[in-house]
Amino acid sequence: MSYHMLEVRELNFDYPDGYEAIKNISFTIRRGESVGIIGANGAGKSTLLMLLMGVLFPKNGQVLVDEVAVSKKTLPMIRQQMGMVFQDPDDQLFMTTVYDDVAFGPRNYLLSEQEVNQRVTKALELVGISHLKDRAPFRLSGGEKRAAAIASVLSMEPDILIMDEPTSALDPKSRRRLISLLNSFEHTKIITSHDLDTIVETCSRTIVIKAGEIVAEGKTVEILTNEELLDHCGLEMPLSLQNCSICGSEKDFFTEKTKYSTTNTYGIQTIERDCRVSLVEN
Amino acid sequence: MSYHMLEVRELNFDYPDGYEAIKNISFTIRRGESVGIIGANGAGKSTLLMLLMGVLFPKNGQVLVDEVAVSKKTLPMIRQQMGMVFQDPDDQLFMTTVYDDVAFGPRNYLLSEQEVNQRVTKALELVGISHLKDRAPFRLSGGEKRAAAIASVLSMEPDILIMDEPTSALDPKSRRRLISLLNSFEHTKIITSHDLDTIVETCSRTIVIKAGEIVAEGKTVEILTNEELLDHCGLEMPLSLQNCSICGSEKDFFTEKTKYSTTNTYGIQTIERDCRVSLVEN
Amino acid sequence: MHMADALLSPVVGGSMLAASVVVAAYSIKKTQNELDEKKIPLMGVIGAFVFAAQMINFAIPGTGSSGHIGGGMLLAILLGPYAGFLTMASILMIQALFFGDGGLLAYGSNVFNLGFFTCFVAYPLIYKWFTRKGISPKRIFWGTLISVVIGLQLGAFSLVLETLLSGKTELPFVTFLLLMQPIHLVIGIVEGLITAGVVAFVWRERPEILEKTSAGLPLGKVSMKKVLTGLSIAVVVIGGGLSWFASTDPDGLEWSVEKTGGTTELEASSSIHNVLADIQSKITFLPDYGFKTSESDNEVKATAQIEEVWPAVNTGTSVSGIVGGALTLVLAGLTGLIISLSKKRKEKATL
Amino acid sequence: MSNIKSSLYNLRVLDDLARKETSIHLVHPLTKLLTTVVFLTVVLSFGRYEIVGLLPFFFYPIVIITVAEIPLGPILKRVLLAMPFIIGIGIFNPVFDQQTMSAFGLIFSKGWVTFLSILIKSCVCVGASLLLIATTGMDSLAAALRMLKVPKIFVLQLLLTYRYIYVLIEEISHMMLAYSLRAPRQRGIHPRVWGSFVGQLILRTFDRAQRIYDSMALRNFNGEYHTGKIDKNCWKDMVYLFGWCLFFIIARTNNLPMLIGSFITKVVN
Ligand SMILES: Nc1ncnc2c1ncn2[C@@H]1O[C@H](COP(=O)(O)OP(=O)(O)OP(=O)(O)O)[C@@H](O)[C@H]1O
Ligand SMILES: Nc1ncnc2c1ncn2[C@@H]1O[C@H](COP(=O)(O)OP(=O)(O)OP(=O)(O)O)[C@@H](O)[C@H]1O
Ligand SMILES: [Mg+2]
Ligand SMILES: [Mg+2]
Repeated sequence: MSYHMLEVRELNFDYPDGYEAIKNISFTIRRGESVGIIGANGAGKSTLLMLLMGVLFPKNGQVLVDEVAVSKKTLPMIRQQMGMVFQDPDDQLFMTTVYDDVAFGPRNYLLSEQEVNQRVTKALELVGISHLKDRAPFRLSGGEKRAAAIASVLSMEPDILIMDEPTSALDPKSRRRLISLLNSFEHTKIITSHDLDTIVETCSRTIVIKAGEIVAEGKTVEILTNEELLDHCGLEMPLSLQNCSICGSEKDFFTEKTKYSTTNTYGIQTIERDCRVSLVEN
Repeated sequence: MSYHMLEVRELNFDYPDGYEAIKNISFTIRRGESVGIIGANGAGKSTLLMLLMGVLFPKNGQVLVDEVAVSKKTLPMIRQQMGMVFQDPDDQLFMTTVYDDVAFGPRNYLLSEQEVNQRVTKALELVGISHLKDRAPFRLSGGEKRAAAIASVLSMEPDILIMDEPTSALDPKSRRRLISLLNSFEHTKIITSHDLDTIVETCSRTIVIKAGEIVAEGKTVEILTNEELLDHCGLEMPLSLQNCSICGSEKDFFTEKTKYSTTNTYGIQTIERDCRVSLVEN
Repeated sequence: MHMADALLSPVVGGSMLAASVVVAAYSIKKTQNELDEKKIPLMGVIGAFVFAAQMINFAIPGTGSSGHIGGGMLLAILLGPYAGFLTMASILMIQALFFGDGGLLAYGSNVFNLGFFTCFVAYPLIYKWFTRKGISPKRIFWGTLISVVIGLQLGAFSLVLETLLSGKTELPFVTFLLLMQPIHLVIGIVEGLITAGVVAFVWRERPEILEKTSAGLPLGKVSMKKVLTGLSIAVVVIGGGLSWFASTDPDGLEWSVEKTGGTTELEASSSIHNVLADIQSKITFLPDYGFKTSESDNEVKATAQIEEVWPAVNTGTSVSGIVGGALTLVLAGLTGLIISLSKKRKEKATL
Repeated sequence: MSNIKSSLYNLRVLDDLARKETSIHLVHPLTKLLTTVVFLTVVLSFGRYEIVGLLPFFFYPIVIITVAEIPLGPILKRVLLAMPFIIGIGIFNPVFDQQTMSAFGLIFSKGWVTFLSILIKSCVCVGASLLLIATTGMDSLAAALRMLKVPKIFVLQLLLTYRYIYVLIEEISHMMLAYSLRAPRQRGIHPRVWGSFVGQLILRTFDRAQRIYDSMALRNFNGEYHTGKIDKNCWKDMVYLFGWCLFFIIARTNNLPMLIGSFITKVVN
């Protein structure tokens, strides 16, 4: 197995109406890494993810998964390794029950119905929607749909998990559950979110895009405490990293803490969150 | 004008498949008040808002707007006062350009094209998407759509503003902009969100629903610091109200601070956010 | 304009089904290699669109009736004739299953009426002719409008034939024709305008969709030979049907000739009858039905007898008939009741 | 608006019914499909003056409805909805066929008899088709079609169209809702925006359909639909099929009501 799991080389993409959504983006992601992709609205995050999945094809450049270039031909093979949660869960649910929807992927692997059942049950439990299994997806609330969409990808047990704003529409508890779930996975993960606290807690590395280009890349905490950079990109320091006006702590300590908290289970790091003073003048 | 702007009396609602989504909900909202409605996924928030707007009609009970009951007959009149941002912005945009979409409401009021233009320009500026005005709505990114949907409601200048998760999909800066925008309005506002920090910053009163019933109602800070209640309802204390592990402050101070911060403009209250110790044992 | 099961005899239904299956098989062969990830969902979507459009009934001014659009041309133009025909077949299957609109036996006939004439006659002959020098809004408009109108007229005509061939209705041919064709002219014009608007819009916003279809399909260029093949299939089917008509139901035929004053169409069809009289006996796959007027079958079955004998029926039989019929219904109802009662009891027992 | 929503809901009622698990639902889809086809063929093979002989065929829908626990309402509603065309055509029978016949002192019009015959056929036929889908569901039915060697592409097409109908109707109802909220005083949609409305609808639906298809492909969909629930045809299915066929044939070849009737009248006499 290769060291680089996913490699993006000088990717360019225009939408059919001529809009240049991705400009010359290159990066590599190693096996088991978890990477956050952040940026303002319309920066090109969703477009980038769709290029990775081969849902869209680049004008120039290449996406390599385990050193195989994504193309129409290699797509079926490559997609077996990858699972993507779309930004809009409505796009992802198309069967008549949540159960069938979550079972759709495993059934396409031609697993026995018993195995399918196991996987589905597990996936539904992981996201905490076992009680919805016989409901019709289109009759769910926004957050329930999101959870079902996540389950439908988890049941496929992909090697690379790509998630476009997975926590949006989830209630705080489901969000927390998802975060600890993500942290318990060994998979390679690529996550976009506007909820930068989620990124802090799940991703060790972060890529910042702005208007289709990468403007910064680095350790999540470093990026997310660089107020100037964030401000420049339409972002804001996440609350969990913001200093409190009364007490403070050092940056180093902080960095470690965050690292620690990513392996935490539910709730712990909210207590141990630190406070720092005036790294920033707002 | 009446003192009560909006009154909900013993509302019950079943979905056509028999699912009991709203059970016996009553509350009143005064003119100019801003009320947050929170609850776990599937609690019934969106359903409640749709009942308020007369998009759905209750099985039992009434919704009164300025003492007029919402019914098929009074609907046209009542809807002139109310504007709603849906949970899914896709549900809201239907014209060929963002400009036309935002202009659609004002044009229906038979305003002159000049006035329409003024309103549209203002609305687009307020949410910060003037640059998108000639784009087709269905070709926007998730967050851009959300912003356009908000603009399309703002341009109608309704007396009551109903927003279903208005900040989801928005990038941090747009979120911040929206929050200060909401705080600058004198309108009656009803907002649901899973981003409880948004609720803290925009709503003075909060109603908590669980499985279609009201379980708590009161001042936002009181509700959102009641950890037991929140935990019971699938929620979590917002980061901005969470105590920090190092320094602390009193609850009273805190309450005042929040009140102050709701009238704040951009960014100030994030600096003045306080830290408290261990109100809670996690 | 859906043919309904109840108006159709199994023979007509069956032969139309066979004809549609042939066309569908051909279309599948043609589409198989050009289908990519973009086209399959496109077929589904436009199919859904046409389905929804078929559900909208609009009143036809002056006639007091209402109609709905067929949508075959839209499918043909946006998807190409082959994919268009297949999509129409899916739409009608869903209509039949979920709305009882049309029906399973009438399925073939509906697919043929709504799909074949639009996709394989009007599209290649008319629309393609109008747009042979490239696409422009004006050409789209006229090409679409005229081909829709003609496609629908052909479909309506074919529906009239099939209904009459089945011999379930007493409507005289010409009256029926005079009823159906003008109504469908109105529908055709409305549909033509809508279709033209939609096609023009798609062409403006998503030219890639239209261009792909017209480039991907050789029909526009090769055409005449294939079109003629298509047409001859149609002729065979309709002609064959006419012969059945003539042979199955001479009563109805004579009767309507009498009423409408002996029109030429009907005479022509009786002569076809003579020619194809023996072919018919070979194709018959439900020998006990429909052809029983041929002298020999008279003694066959009670039901058949009653049917033919009805006008001269005697009081005794009809009393038995009515008593027995009522009893049957009561019995059927009781069966239902008993089943559901015993079910309920079981439920209670398990609780 | 409410029309569209309710038709969407109606469409989905059948899906919901198909998810039940009664003994009829458990019958192999192929068996049910074949039984339905046989039923339709037999019913439609009755001549146009036939009424009494058709009555036993009500047994089939009634048994299915009760055993499969299908509520009568939605099915009846659809049967009625399918009626106008039939009535529209059939009503000409009494008009054109004014020959009369008399029986036990009453005068009947032959036209009305044929009309009634058409109505009965239409009821049971439409009913049977609806019951097929209400006890089987689209996915399983598609699987049955595949077993009949209907080409993959057609079945896929059928399923996708079916799915997208929901998508489309949802889009329509969303757009109309959004419209009505921002044009509170209007009834319906102003003709001025029809063009852009329909156009938007198409493009949006295209996009959405494409995304849905993508997400199917991302989950390793390759055109073959696996419903996962269909067991092999077993002896029970055979019994079901042959049992019904036997009944249909007996009812077709013997005028059962007439037999019962003459038996009764004889006894009475
Ligand atoms: N179908 C489309 N056709 C044309 N332009 C598009 C289309 N979809 C998106 N765009 C444009 O491409 C740019 C990038 O869109 P994308 O959806 O990737 O943004 P994003 O980073 O995911 O934003 P968000 O945070 O709002 O989800 C945006 O400016 C958007 O307007
Ligand atoms: N069309 C529908 N038919 C039947 N049940 C529905 C329908 N829409 C929603 N529900 C159910 O009603 C309940 C309330 O849904 P609602 O959308 O109001 O939740 P919500 O509080 O807005 O949740 P979220 O935070 O996820 O948006 C949920 O359990 C949902 O499954
Ligand atoms: Mg996005
Ligand atoms: Mg909601």
